[in-house]
Amino acid sequence: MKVFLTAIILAFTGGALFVNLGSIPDSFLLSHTASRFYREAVVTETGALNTVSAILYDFRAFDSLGESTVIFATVSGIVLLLSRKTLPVSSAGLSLIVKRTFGILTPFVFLLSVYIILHGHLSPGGGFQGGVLLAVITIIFCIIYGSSFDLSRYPPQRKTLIETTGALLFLGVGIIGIALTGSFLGNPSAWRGVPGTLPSAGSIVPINLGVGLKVGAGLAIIFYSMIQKTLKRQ
Amino acid sequence: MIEMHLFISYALILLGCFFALSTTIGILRFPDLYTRIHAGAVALTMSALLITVGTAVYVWELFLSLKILLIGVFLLISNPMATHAIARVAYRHRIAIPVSRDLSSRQKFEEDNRHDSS
Amino acid sequence: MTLLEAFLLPLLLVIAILVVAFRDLLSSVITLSVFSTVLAIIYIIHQAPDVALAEVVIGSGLMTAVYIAVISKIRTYRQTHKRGEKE
Amino acid sequence: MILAAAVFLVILVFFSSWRLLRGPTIPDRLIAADTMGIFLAMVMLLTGVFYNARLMVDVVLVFTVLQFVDMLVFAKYYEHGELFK
Repeated sequence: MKVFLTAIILAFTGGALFVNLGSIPDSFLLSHTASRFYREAVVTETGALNTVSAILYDFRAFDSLGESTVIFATVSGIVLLLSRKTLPVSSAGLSLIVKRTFGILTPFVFLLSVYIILHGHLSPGGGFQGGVLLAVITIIFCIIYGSSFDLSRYPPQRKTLIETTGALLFLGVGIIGIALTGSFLGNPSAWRGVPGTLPSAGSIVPINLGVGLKVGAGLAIIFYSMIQKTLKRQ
Repeated sequence: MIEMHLFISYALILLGCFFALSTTIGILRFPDLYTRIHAGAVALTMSALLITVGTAVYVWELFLSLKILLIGVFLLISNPMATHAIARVAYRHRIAIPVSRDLSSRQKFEEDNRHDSS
Repeated sequence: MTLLEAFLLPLLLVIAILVVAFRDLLSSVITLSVFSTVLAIIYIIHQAPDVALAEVVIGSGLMTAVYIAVISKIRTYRQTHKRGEKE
Repeated sequence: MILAAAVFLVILVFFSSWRLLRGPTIPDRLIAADTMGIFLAMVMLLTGVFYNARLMVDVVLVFTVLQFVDMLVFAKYYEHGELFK
């Protein structure tokens, strides 16, 4: 009886959702005012070709500041919960072949993440995606070389320093925006450059860099805190 | 000239699809973990490489083709490495026993494990 | 709906059912990474490369490692708990 | 032609998911997931080239890196029974 009732409710909800999805007209959405404004004004007002990045880091940059504050709060909570008084766990890694191969491949991954962060206003990507790729480097170190290698190369204090640098870079760009344009996180027109080239799009590039450093270091701290073992209480 | 490089790219992609088909048949029909790993390493890498080169020929711009070829080079390095790690784990921890007609490989497997555990 | 989408959406459904149906947590996580890949292809078909990149990076790269770390923590807690009960 | 190859690869992914369902051991499932992931990366590349190549290639490049790291994480977890011992 319960299964029958569940099946009926599921079928009803699925049918309603399907009908709703089918009744959305395609051309209606793009001709509306806000999306039309974004489509027309992105290149002239910000100088960025990537519309999503321009909306995230120029029109709604204050919102992105709030999101990076959320990441900061998450990192603080996890570090408080999983205590810092821990052992660097193991130096056991995978086999020698994998270690040698990643000696070649890890700089490539770093280069890829820097490319995605710095080309955030031209091609898909941006601060968040490139930052997660930076955090993947810590995962590679912990998995393949053992987490004591990661502790010796990038200790948690240095990761915290990188994360704070990213946040301060974001706030500093906002304050420079106050000085140059009169509003917080404003996009100064002197930095705008030619759209389509690498040094363009005003304050979007340093904001991307700050978000990338912040997200990468924060997620690396989260992963490194989660794989550690706590000391046994004697 | 343009039709020529389109023809070459279609031929390469078709060959890659053939290797992909053989990979799937191998994964589905082989009796043993290690033979399946063999199918997933060799034929899959060949298929991915052929499709990548075919796509790079299809696009036919310098930097875009080089970027697509970079994917192929990365797959050429990475896929055998991943299958190597998986096969090594499965062999060292005697998760799957090789199925074979002759007893010598089975005996070698047992001896390796005995030597490992002692 | 293109021809490719007509094949990809049932694949998405099948893989989602597999994720829920597995008893083993590790198999579920393995299947979940495939799920996020299929979702990224659907985003690419709908001309949203930014969302596809975010989906690939989070769903296939980061969440798998974090899930595995969490499963590892749960297993060790359970083993030590059992051992403590035995003693 | 490009789309036909992509559809063919998706059908092959359908068949490979049988091994994901019925693998006797975890490494079988890992091999099946690896195969499906690389097939899907090829589908991603082909559809991206079909629609707008200049934007979509980065996604495939990032995905191949992350797929590789994924497989190594699973292998490391399965080697020790936990992520670190």
